[in-house]
Amino acid sequence: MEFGLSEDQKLLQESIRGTLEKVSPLERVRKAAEAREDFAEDVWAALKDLGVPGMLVPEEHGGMGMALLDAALVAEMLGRYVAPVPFIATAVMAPIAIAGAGSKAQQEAWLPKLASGEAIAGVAIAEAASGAREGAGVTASGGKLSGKSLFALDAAKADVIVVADKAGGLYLVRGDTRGLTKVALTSIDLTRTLTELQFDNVDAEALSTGDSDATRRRVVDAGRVMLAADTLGAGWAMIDKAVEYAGERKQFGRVIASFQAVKHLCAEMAAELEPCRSLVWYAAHAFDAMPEEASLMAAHAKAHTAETGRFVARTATEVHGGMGFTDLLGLHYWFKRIGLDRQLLGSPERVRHEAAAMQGWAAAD
Amino acid sequence: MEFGLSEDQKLLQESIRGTLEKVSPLERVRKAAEAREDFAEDVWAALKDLGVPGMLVPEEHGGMGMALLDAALVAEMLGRYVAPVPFIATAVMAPIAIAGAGSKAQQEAWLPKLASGEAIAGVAIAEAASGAREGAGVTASGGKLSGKSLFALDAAKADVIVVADKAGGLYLVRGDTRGLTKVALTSIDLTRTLTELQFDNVDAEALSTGDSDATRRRVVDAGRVMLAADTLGAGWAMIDKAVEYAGERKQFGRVIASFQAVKHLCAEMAAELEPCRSLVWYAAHAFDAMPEEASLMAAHAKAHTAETGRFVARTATEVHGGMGFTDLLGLHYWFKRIGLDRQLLGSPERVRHEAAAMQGWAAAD
Amino acid sequence: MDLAYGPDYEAFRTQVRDFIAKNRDKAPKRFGVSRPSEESIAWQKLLIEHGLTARTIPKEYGGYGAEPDILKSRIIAEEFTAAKLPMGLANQGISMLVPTLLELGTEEQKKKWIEPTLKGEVVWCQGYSEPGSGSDLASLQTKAREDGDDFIINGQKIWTSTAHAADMIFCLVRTEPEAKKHEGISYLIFSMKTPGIEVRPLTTMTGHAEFNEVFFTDVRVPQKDIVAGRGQGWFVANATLKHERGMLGDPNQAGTRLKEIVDLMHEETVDGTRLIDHPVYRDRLMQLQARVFAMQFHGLRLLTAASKGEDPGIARLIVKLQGCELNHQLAALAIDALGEIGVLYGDSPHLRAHGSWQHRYMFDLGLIIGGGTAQIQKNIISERGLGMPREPKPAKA
Amino acid sequence: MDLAYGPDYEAFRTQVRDFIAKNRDKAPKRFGVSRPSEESIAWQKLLIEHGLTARTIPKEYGGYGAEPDILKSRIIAEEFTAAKLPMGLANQGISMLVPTLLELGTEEQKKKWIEPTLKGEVVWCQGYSEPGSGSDLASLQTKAREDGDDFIINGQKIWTSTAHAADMIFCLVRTEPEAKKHEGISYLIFSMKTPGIEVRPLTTMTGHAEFNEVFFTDVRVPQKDIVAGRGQGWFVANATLKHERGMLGDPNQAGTRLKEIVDLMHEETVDGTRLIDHPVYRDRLMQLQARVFAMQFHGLRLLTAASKGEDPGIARLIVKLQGCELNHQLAALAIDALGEIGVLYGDSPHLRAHGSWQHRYMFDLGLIIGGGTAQIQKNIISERGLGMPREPKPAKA
Repeated sequence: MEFGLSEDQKLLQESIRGTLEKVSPLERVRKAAEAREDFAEDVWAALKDLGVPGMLVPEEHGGMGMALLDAALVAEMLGRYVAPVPFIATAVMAPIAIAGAGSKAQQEAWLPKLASGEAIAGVAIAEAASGAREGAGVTASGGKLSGKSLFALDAAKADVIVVADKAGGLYLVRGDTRGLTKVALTSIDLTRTLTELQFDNVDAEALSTGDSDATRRRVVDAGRVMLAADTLGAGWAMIDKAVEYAGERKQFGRVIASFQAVKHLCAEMAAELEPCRSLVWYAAHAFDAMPEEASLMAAHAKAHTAETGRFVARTATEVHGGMGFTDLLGLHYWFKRIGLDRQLLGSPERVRHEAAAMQGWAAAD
Repeated sequence: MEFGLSEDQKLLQESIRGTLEKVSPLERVRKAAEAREDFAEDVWAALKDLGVPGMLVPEEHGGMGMALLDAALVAEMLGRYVAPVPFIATAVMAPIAIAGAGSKAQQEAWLPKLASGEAIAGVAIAEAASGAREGAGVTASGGKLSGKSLFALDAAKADVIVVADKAGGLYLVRGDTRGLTKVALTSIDLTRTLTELQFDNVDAEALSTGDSDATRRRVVDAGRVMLAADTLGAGWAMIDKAVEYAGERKQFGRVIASFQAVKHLCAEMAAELEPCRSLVWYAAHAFDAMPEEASLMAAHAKAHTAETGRFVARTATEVHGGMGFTDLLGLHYWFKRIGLDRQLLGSPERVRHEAAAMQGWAAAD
Repeated sequence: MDLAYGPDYEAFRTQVRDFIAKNRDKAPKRFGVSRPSEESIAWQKLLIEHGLTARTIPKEYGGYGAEPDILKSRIIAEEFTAAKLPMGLANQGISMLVPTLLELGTEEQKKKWIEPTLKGEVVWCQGYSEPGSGSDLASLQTKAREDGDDFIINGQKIWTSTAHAADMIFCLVRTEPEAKKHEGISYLIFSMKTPGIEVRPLTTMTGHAEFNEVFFTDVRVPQKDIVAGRGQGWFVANATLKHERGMLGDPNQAGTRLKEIVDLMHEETVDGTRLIDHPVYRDRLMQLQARVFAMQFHGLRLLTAASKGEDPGIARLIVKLQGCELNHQLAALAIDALGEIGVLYGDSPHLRAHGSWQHRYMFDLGLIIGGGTAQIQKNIISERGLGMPREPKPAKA
Repeated sequence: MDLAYGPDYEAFRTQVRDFIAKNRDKAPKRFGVSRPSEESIAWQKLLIEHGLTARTIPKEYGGYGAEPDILKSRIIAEEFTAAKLPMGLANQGISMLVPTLLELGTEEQKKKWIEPTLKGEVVWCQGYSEPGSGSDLASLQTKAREDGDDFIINGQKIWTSTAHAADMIFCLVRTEPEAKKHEGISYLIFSMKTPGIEVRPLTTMTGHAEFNEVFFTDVRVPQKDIVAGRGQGWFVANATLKHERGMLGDPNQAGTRLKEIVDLMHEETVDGTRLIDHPVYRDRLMQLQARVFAMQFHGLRLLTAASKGEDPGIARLIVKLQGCELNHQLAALAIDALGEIGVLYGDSPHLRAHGSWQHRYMFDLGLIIGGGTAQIQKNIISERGLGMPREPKPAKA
């Protein structure tokens, strides 16, 4: 029995941390955000060097065949450094979709390119994961897609996009296909892109090998675990920054870290957030090794970390006082990252309802 | 425009406070609780001298014809002193029921006796106000009642009991009628009695003059406002006790009231509870003067004060440290009073749902 | 308890309505971002003449000269809000400097500054907080060194809204470096055109520059432009801060927000189901509605106390803490119920209410921090409201 | 990450199961309220012989003498829980005094006390807290004055569970009145039969006397019965408190409670609707389920760290705060969902689970306060976990 990270996993996380510390400092993030870069090519290039895009791609397709827990450790670091990179769809959700339900040809066409970082993949699955807003939804008919999907992930520059239709199917669409219109959406979080995809009779290939329902479920589960890990990393970054700032800032002749009210706010943040780490680890491990628990644990990890993340984001900002509210320290990049994580792939309220339904305690929507 | 108490109201509240300070100190409450007195006859006698039982009885029936806001001020003080008296049903809910839907004969039979304090009245309306547990409910047929009602208020020694049946009607039943069985229930709060009433073909008189639906609604509304006021009083007593205790208790060479963590707990309690006072006042005044707002405001006062009361009860106990957890200071009498208030006449969750339904935002149950 | 205003006040209300009916076409369409527009200045003049703003300020200083009557002020506010008309100007000069001068200024200062300020001709900014002096404002370090009849000012202020457009500043500076920290401060007024002043916009987490930083380098200001004497600045500023804190946490704003959320939850759907039909969001809405009512009625209670000249005690001290938090929680509900749409911002397609829910959610957090952080508010509530002791001073290390 | 125990441990699990299958009829039916029953003592003996309790305590002191292996301890606990069999005795003598003597006692003390304590023949109580010394335990005032080879003890202890039934007490007393407060305390063990000791039951808000007060009047105790030397009591007590705090906030208890609530919400109805079908209660249930899972997995993480001898840092420090609060919130949900039935208590008709939800709701509040209040826990988390400074000492007034 060992509930913890292996030495390899610790090394992996440290190497990601070390790289991001160098290539994704706040100034780099700020530049990406202010220039509205779709993502930071140089940061992504550094992660490519570490093999990040291919982590989850099976070895036979040129990837590293690693586990979702490994990806969660990377996601935590990306949250910690608010890294502006297309990780969640390109390196996690799309490879799982293609490896899970793609034909041999589809796998051979895309997985090696994703593994090498040569291609970027988007995922348009918000309607299935979060519920449809504004009547969005994609309909497939005769190998063509019509309709629209909102809030697609990593889709702005994607070479290929995994699209979920209303009937529960998954499809591959090339980023440059005729009839596909991409509309950039702007969220509070300028470190990641969201895109609206409009489909006007667009050519698509079904991902229909094996159990595509189960694959869709796994794509969503994996995405949720990544968002939880992202919030975990971003939240701990905010706690560390709050503790550090409080140790420097003086008011009334003493560092504010010596005021009991400030100390207790920091203690509450840590006490609330640290158990989320175990929940994220477990959810990722369940995805890898205990499929019957995977969806429930992904849902709980997503919802609970989102709630905790909101508390941490707000409280760490308060500990920073006025400085936390300004752009000067850039603390808001973490605040907004956590804010976006919360709403993607299912709000906490929705995801908890799903968790109840999975256990037979509520009717499925 | 004047949103506040008149001089008469302030005097009323002070006179109740002064009396209770004398006749209902903690030792008296403790004695009533430990001996399982149905209520403290001597405390009730002192309140009779002040006319409390007849406050809401119309003047033509020997009462004082006062407003629900006046009764709320009394209820607040009863909560403040955790007074073991049959106020809510005898002095508030039953007179409203009889004056609102009783025939002339029924009014003449009971209101003067209630006003003088000669009679005690109970109310059995839990199934209508809180929902039925264990399939409870009373059925009326040919002037006879059958079935059971749980959690009747002030019913243990009642001369007359107002009973709500499943069909929405109200009935008067004498306390000594054949076929009526009273079973004492024990709650955490030993300052008030709860009774299960079992009806085996029991003689009853319908209260059916005027709009009995509206009367039943008003009986519940009034009861809810009283419970909110009770919690307001009990909550402020707990805050005052916490502040006082913290000012005396020394640890680490200083009174604990000088620790920021303790101060902030006290500040949070006060900041949360004090706005409840205005909500209770408004709800009572709406009952008196703005009938179209009365039910909504009673619901909000009940639910919000219950939630705030729980926070205060728990936090004030924490501020008292181990002493708050013992029986020595008797602080738990207030904790438990607030705990019972929360669940009577509709839990916060249920009452909020009703409040939504009243505004057309939810289906009525 | 009487929620009606009575015949005298209703007569006054009728007057206000008549004014509105007659003059509503004169109301400004363009207000000016940092400085009032010409239209706004004309409107302000009209309102003063009719006693609808600057109502209790003496005529000799450019006001209307009425007796204070808080209920009349409220009636004016209610009617203008109902008619969706702009009220009189409400900038820091009018809300903070004018009351300060009325209370503590010399006759010359009053004569010189109040009227043009009321008229919108002179725009002020406030120089209180410094980067190192927020909660502990009295530790401020901006120095005013004597030089003949002048002071030479060096230092930096922060959180200075409208500084870029202001004519004048009312500013706390340290004139007595040897005195105890609360006793060495003076309240000085001077022109923002004085050489040596640099204004830099201060962008916040909302992405907007709602504030500025102001830098002073050898700024020469006449000593005579102190209000209330040397070393009295802390006392003057506290008189003024009262006015500011009273404005934060206004429950009527929460009431307006709640209505907007109710509408939003009726209009917006997810998977075709209206948000109001989601029991969990609806339950949160009901919890917040109770809080909004409680704070609104609490506001009526404070209004009544104020109109009778009574001290409402702790009831007043909790408004900023509870009101700002309630507004923040309302914004949070709107964002949550909107799902991904709730996090859209800026110029995004599908934005609701111009992204204002996110803006408010963040700006409210700024208000929770600013004007006395939640922690400072809790200190105040426990000390002044509940009579708990101040924290002991630390021993010198 | 490997949630399986592996073949060696599974072999051990099989042994435990075999023991249970063979011996389950020997398990005590009656445990004894304050002192172990005869049956319990016999069961304890059997468990020790098979290495199922007192497992790592050396043979010469009456234990089983195995190497520490936290996973084996967990397997034992899992199997006994699954079989609904009582584990070995777990009283304050075994959980707190025995580890203390093993670490710090003299050979004579170990020989004399450990074995009879393990066997349940000697029952201990703990004399730490005093009415005036709770969070600030080191300020304790119970005095031990030297008199020849003895101490004469005067003072009062509180929160002394099982004092009325105990044979012996391990007790903190002030032996060096001139020393600094942390340095004047000694850890003394003596008989509860010594003349001058009075035990009074201490009733709590639950209505039960779960604790006692103990009064000492000229109680004469040999000086030699100090553990670890004069003035070392604070150090000894902290070694022991670690053991106590580790026990509070156990997430497996929360897991059991959650299951009970899930059952309750499926069985109970209001107006004929099951509680699980009420979306607002159900949403609270799901929030708490996530927290229970998080704390259970957090427990696995700590277990793994302990089995490797690693320091889990802040992860360990939060368990008491979060675990006790979680248990309290679980009880609150059960009470709320049960409505009026949830507030029934004592011997009432219609009581559910013998009133235990209310009892737990209140007793949990006691646990939040006891064993280091939530405020003390937050001090510890911020100082030891996050490296924030201690509060400065107050200046002498």
